[in-house]
Amino acid sequence: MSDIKSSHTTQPRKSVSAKQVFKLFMVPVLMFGFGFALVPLYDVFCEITGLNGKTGRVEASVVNQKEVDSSRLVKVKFLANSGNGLPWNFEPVIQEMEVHPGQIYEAMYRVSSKSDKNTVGQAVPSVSPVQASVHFNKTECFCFSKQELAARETRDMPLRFVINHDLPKDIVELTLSYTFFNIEQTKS
Amino acid sequence: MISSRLLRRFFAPVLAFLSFISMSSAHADYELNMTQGVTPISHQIYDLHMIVLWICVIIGIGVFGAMAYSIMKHRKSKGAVAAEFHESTTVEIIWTLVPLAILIAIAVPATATLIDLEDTSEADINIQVNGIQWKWRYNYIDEGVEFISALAESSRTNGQSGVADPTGNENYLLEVDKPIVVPVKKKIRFLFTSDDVIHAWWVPELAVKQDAVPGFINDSWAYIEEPGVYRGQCAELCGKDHGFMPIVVNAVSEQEYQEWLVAMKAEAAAVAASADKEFSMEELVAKGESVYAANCAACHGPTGAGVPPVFPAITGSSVATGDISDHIDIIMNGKTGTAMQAFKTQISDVDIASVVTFQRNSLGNTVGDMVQPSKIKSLR
Amino acid sequence: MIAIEKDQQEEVLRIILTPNRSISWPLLVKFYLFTCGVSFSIAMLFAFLGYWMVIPFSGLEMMVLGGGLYVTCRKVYRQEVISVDNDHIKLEKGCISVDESWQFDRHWARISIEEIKNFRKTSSLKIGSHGNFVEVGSFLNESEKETLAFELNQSIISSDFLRRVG
Amino acid sequence: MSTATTHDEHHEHGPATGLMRWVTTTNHKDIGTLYLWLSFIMLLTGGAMAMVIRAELFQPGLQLVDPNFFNSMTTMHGLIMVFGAIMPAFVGLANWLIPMMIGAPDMALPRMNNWSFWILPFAFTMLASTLFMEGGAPAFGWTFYAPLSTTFAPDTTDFFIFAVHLMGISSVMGAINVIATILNMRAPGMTLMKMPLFVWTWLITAYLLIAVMPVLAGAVTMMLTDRHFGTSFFDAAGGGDPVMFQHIFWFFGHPEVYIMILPAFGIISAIIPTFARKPLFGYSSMVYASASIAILSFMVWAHHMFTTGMPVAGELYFMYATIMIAVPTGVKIFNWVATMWRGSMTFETPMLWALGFVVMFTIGGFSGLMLGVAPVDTQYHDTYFVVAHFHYVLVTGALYSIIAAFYYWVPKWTGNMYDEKLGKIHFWWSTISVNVLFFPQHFIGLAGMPRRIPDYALQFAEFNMISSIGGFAFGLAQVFFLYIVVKTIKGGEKATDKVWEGATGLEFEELPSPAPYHSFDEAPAVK
Repeated sequence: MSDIKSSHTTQPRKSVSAKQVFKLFMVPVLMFGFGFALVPLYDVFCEITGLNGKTGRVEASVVNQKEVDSSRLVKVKFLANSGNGLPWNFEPVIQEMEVHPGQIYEAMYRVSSKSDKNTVGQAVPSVSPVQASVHFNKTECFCFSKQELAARETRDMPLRFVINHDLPKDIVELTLSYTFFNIEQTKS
Repeated sequence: MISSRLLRRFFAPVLAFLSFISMSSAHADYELNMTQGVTPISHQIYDLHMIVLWICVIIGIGVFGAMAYSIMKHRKSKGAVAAEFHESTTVEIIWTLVPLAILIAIAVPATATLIDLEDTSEADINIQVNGIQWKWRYNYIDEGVEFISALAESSRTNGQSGVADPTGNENYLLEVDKPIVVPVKKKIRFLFTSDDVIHAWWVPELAVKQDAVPGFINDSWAYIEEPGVYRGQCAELCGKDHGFMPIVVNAVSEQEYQEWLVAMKAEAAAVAASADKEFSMEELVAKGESVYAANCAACHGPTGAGVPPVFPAITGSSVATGDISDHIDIIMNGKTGTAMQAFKTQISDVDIASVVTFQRNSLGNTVGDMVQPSKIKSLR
Repeated sequence: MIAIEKDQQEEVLRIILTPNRSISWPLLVKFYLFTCGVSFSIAMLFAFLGYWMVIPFSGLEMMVLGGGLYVTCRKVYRQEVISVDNDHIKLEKGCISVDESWQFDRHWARISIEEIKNFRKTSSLKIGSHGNFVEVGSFLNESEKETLAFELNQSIISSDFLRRVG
Repeated sequence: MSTATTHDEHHEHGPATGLMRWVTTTNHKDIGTLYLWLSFIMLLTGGAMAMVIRAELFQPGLQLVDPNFFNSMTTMHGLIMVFGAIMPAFVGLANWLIPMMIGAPDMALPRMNNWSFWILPFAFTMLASTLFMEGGAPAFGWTFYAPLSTTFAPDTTDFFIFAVHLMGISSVMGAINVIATILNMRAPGMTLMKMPLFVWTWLITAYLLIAVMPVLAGAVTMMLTDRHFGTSFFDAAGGGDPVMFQHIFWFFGHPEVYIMILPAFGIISAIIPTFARKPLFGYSSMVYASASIAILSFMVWAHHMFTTGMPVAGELYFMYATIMIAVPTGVKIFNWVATMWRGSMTFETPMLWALGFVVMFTIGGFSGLMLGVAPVDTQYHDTYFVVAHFHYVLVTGALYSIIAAFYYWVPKWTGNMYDEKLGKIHFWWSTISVNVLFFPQHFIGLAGMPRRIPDYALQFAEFNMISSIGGFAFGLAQVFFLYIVVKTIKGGEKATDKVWEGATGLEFEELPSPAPYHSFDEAPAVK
């Protein structure tokens, strides 16, 4: 590479302009800033897509009852767990149901506090098999907000749900499990 | 498929020699290969394992053979002169495509097995398995039978520290106090979740290994073909006593299974009934001592000294010497975010009452009050 | 690399010396933007799953990467320009702008090449006059230095310099 | 025409003297040396922890340590070996070799190079100090799965998080330096496709590091906020997902394991042609194979998580993608064998280590393929079979390549030949003991012994004892290695400039032995 290059062009230094460098610097700055803008966005996104194996929430009015697939029945089992630190008894009133995809059903869970004080819990749902979770939607659920129980209160909590008619055909049985966590204690 | 016998025959002299020189005190019942198991899935997995293993062995013989040949023949000391070639598109394409074809050949049976493995539908029996640091809670959902299964004391010569001599203990670390009993030739569906950290329920003969994740449920299934006792262990690091939470599955005939269910229900009723009895302080403290040793000593220490700050001391603790209802609450419901579990799902009313009384009146504490099992029962 | 420009209006010969640039600035910009794209896509993937804390780190990292590439690129974009006209030889060194400059009388100017006692027997080329010498093209390799010395000798000594320009 | 002037001074200055030389140095060779020594110290530290583990597992029963300390040992052993021994060793080799191989005067960003090294001793001091703190060192495994590492972890976890951050910063700075050097500072004529494979694989490695390190930094930061600031990224109670922690961790972790093996491929691709006296077979396919391994490494992370309850479709995808990696990896192995084929081989110590690498890394690759088959992974996962697999890949793979690199380049670094006889003893001692150490672990794993347990059932006793014996022997062999290293630095037969008869590359052809403190102030011309 020792050959001489004769050229009549202007000097090559002009290719590095301060403006371009500044623009390039803004790319990571924007990336950095965007991270903070995402905080409110991400909750919404997860809610819509039902990612993380969590079940979705829909408005009752949105559910189109005409799409009921009465040709098949799906068995739904209900499970209940209460996590550490919550003096609650928590159980499904009905152990299992057979449902048509597309139709809205109501199930009932019963929770009773054994504490002498007010206690607050948050239920977290989970569906097995995982691939069914995006097809499992609730129009009304005690898991949408935290539940506060007075001392020794027993409460029946309804759950209205619909399994989308597009549930894959090979899923004939699914299990819905709720775990109640003591969120007051966790955050203290 | 070639059994492990061949491998064993090959290694036996080596092993015998090594055992001899090492003067091993433990006795030999070693395995060299994966278990074939007792379920259709475990057989499929075993076959797949052997197929892939043999493919690897054959490829290995080819590669290492070529290498060995070239090391023997193409060495400078034998007068080998280096060739000049350094590429060949044909050869390179061949050794890209041939492995690709082999991999596809592996993927086909693997896909079939995986789909079978994940098909948990239409089970005859549903058992919920909860991992707890460091035991398992089983709940026969359809039967209402629920119990805790933990490492049996007999299986743990000294589980905490100091010198342990497991010699002669045939099921060292693999025996539980209450095994789960299941019928053979039924599709059993296991539903896994956890109360605290992630555990994994693994029984090799059943080819079931599934994580138990807090807040989530996973499932798996088994169809056991032969009656027998099948042992397994927790397979996901879950804290201090991860190595001490075995699993025992007792597969029996349908009839024996039904008898077992009846017995379990009767036992549960008897335990519940005992809660109504009145106990004296001495009775509770005496009983509490053994409950403490079985459930609390692992963390809080046999003398109540604990391992602060992770495991607080019982001796002089503000809980054990403070308000008794708070004390009961913490034992029954645990403490979120710590290793302190909710014992109401693990031990009976009598046990809770006695251990609370024990902790308040022993281990250096002298509060002087006590609690009756009937009070605990009312808190459930 | 040595580039020679002839400016006929001003009757100046310009020799531009640059170190070897193994990647050009536009290519480097493309590489950087691509890397930002990769890093950002990964961060976005997790952000959409709710784990947005990856983004600030990938942003910070890309800032450092950009800074690092910019600094190194400046190093290889340094230049030395030797302008020779009828009376003077001007030497300018710098990166984007001129940082240092020297001027010598053409008729008194000399160049010197001396061998450096090191393992590769490299040499150092200097230009100057009256005992005031400045090294030029320290980043050039041996054959380039020879060419440069030849060119400079031609420019300085040859009296038909202007004809050469023409 | 030329006039003599005052003598030039700047090409010849050597290193400053004293301790401050090492603290303030910006010379790539000094920093390379520092990295290599740090990694050797860490290898012995992590190795000592492995000895504790193997001693406890020598017999069934709990003899020496309590289970919590045992877990701390496995955790610290993993972290120290990955972040303290293997990675810094490769960065050290990169520092020493890349400028010499591409004809650059130094690394592109010398001052940053100094910082990226000096962060590490602080990071590891902090990590190791947790062993002496109240509550004990982190005991949740080097994979630190939530919630064991968040809600249920000791307070020392915060130190661990900070240490991981520092290691990440150091790695990123090192990677940026490598990228800037390779892109900008190649000598004239050193086109990309003429670069030695070590440089290529490091370029790809550095790119991987840059891509995944923010993920690790994000993961540990989210752990920190979960622990102290009330967020619930990984806490199911607040709507988080513990399994997502594993996804995030392995999205970092899987490329990380390739970060630890790609430079090894580069080293082996340098050594085998030298001692076979024949050019590397399929140079360009080696480059493409490395690149495709790197790309695939981003798409297979969840094969570490087949038992976490993924959807079947996910499991199938990750299984297919994982076993596909066998293709480019196979190409590499075949190319090395083809390089040896019809060569004129001699078997000096570096070649022995390289051959050991090829054989045993291939064994590790086979068990990797087996682990990739999802349904069978049900039985392998979290057993000693996995332990055997990744130790074959990382010890007889990555570590072997580093030792091979030491023997291969140390005459160039110090000007002294190592003692050939001792080198060969070191090789055979290590290779026999490492197989006694790890091969039986395949059997224990298949027989059903879970990993990370301090005590085990009796049917695993024989193989554990054999494995422990192998472990002690292998550990001792590395202390012997320390002796060889010191002996070589202190003196020995002088190496020729070319060192090896078949050696190629700028560092052997253009530089004397030992390589001067400033090698290529002026770029060499590459033909």
